[in-house]
Amino acid sequence: MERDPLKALLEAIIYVSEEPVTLDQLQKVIPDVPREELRAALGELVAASQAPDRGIEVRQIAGGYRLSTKPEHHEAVRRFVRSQKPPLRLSLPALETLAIIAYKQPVTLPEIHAIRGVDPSSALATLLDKGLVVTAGRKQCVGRPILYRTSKEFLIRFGLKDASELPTLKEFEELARATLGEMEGAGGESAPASGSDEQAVEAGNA
Amino acid sequence: MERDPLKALLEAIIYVSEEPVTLDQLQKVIPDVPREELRAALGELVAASQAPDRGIEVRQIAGGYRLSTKPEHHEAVRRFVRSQKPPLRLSLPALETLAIIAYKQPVTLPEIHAIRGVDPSSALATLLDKGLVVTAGRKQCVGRPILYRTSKEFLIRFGLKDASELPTLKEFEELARATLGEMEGAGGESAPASGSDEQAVEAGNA
Amino acid sequence: MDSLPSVQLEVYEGPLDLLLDLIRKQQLNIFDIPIARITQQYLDYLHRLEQLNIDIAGDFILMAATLIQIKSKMLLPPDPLAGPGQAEDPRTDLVARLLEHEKFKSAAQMLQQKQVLEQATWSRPDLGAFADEQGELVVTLWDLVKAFREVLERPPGPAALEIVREEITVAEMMEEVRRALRESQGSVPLLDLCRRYPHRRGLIALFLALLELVRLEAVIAVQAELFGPIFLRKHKLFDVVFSDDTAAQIDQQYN
Repeated sequence: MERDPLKALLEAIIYVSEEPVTLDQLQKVIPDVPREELRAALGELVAASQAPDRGIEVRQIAGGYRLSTKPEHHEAVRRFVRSQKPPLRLSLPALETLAIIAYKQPVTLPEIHAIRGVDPSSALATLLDKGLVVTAGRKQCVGRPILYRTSKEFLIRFGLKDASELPTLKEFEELARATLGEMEGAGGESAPASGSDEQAVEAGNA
Repeated sequence: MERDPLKALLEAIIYVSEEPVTLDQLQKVIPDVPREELRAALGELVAASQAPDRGIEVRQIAGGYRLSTKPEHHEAVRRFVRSQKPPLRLSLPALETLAIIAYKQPVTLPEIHAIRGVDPSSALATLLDKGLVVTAGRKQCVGRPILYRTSKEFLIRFGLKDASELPTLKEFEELARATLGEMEGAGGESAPASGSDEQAVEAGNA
Repeated sequence: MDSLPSVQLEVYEGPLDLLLDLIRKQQLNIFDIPIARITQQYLDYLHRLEQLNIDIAGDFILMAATLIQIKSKMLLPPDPLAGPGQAEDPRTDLVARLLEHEKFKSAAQMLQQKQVLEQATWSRPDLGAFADEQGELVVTLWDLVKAFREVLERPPGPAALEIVREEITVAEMMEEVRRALRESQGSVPLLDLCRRYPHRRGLIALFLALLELVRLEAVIAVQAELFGPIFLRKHKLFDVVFSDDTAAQIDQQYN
C-alpha cells in the first residue's frame, strides 16, 4: 500500500476507535503491510497532525494511538461540549499514593504505608474508585497481600504513553537532596550546640 | 486571527461537537472573526481534508459541518470495529448479581434473590449471556434449584489467576470504610486532620 | 512555645510531612539533622494537638518513639569496638525515609501538572462518557467487591423478607411452624400460616414440613367442623422432635 492512503486509513481507524489503538490491533486489520511500515506511517501521522492548521492531533497514549483536540483550544472547545469533562480532582494524599504506585508497581498496601508514613487506605480507596489503580494479584509472601498497579485509565487521564514515560525517580531524588541537603545555616548535632538553635529562622513568628 | 490557527480551532470544535456545527454557532464562539472569513476558513478546511493522506474529512451536512471517515475506508474500518472487544460494561444490577455469585458460589437463584432483595433473573441472564457466569449442577434441596458459579471468562476479564485471588471482604473492609468516610466529608485520611497540606488550622494562635 | 517555628498550627497529613516541614522552615540540612531540637519541636506539636483535643494518629506516636530512640542513641558514646568510620549514624534510616517521602511528593506534583494539561484536551471517548449507554459502567474488580459490600449492607425491604421466607428449606420451615405454635400458645390456623408464604415454592416447603411434623407426631391438624378452619396444634411428641438435638440439626442447615 502506498504511504498516503495508508496514513489515511490509519487516521480513519484511530478516529472511530473508542480506546487508544495499539499497533497490534492495526496489524490485525491491515495484515498485508509490514509492521515496520505501519509504525513509520503512524510516526508520520503523529508529526503531520502537529501542523499549525490542525486542531486535532494523533497522540501516543496508554500504549496506543488516539486523536484528541490540542490543549490550546481548550476554552473555545469547552463551550461546545455539552457538559464538563468529568473533572479528576485528587487530593494531595491521593496524588502521592498514586505516584508511589506508579513508580513501585506492583506494590502492596503495607509498602505504600511505609513510604508515606500514613495509612494510605482512604487515598487508595479513592484511586480504586476512580479506576486509576487496579489490583494485580497477590504477593507471594506471608499473608499474601493484594498487589496494586496503575490502570490504563491512569495513563489516559495523565496523558502518558506508558508507565515508563514517567520521569525517572532519580531526578526527584536529586531534587530532594538539593532542596533539603544543601541549605544554608545547616546546624547539625555535630555542630556546636549553641549555633543551631539560634539559627532557627523565625518562619511564622509574629 | 491568522488563518492557520483559525482553521485548527474550527477543526477542534467540529471534532468535539456531537451535531453538525453551523456557521452561526461558530460565529458565536469566535465573535471577533468576520463571518466571511469564517466561511472561507471552513472552505479551506473542507478542501484540505480531501488530501490523500487524510482519513477523516470535514463535510457540509444538514446545514452544518462535521467530521466523518472517508467512504473508501469503509470496509477496513468496519472490520476494525468488529474486531474490537468492547470493555466490559455492566449495569449496576448485573454487577451486584455478579458480585454475589463470585463470593457465594456455587449459589442458586433464590439465594441470590434473598441477598439482593430483588429478582435477579434478568441480571443473571445478562451474565450468562456475557459468559461471566455458568451453571454448576443442581443443589440437593427442595426444588433442586440450579447452581451458578463464575466462569473462566470472569477470571480473565477481572485479571485474576484463580478465584482465590479474589480479594476477601475483610481485606477491602478498611478501604471501603475509608471511602465512606470521605464521602461523608470527614476525610478519614489520618489524624490530626483531614485534608491537604495547604490547610492550616488557626486554632493554635494565641 | 518558642521552639516551634510557626505560630500557626499546621495540619500535617503524616509524621514525615511534619518533619519535612520543620526541616524546611528552619532550613536545616537533612543530612545533619539536629535531632534533639527536632524531637522537641515534634513533641511540642503533638502536645499542642492534645491540648486542642485532636486525636493523634498512631503513625505520629510511632514517629515520636523513633525520634526519642534516635536521640538517646546519639547521646551514647561511640562504640569503642567499631573501627573508624564504621559506627553508623542513628539518623541514617530516618533520613532515607524522609528523602524517599520527599521524592514522591515531587512525583505527585509532576503527575498533577500532567493531569492538568491532559484535562485541557478532548477525545471522542470523553464525549461518549456523558451519554453513557443505559447507565452501564466499565467495571473493575474493585467495583465488584464494592457492589457486594453494598448489597450486604443494604437494609432488606419488605419484599426481601417475603422472599427469604419463600425460599426456606423444609427443615427451616419445620422450625417456622414450631415458632408459630409457640407464639400462639399452641394453636395456629393453617390458613394464617399459608398466607405468610404467597409463592408456590414456599407453600410446597410448608406442606412438606407439615407432613413431616404430622408423621413424627409433633403436630396435629384438627378441624372442628366440616369445611371449617383447620388448626395446627402441638402433638404429643412436639417437645421430643424439637429437642435440642433436632434443633441443632436444623440450625446447622439454617446456616
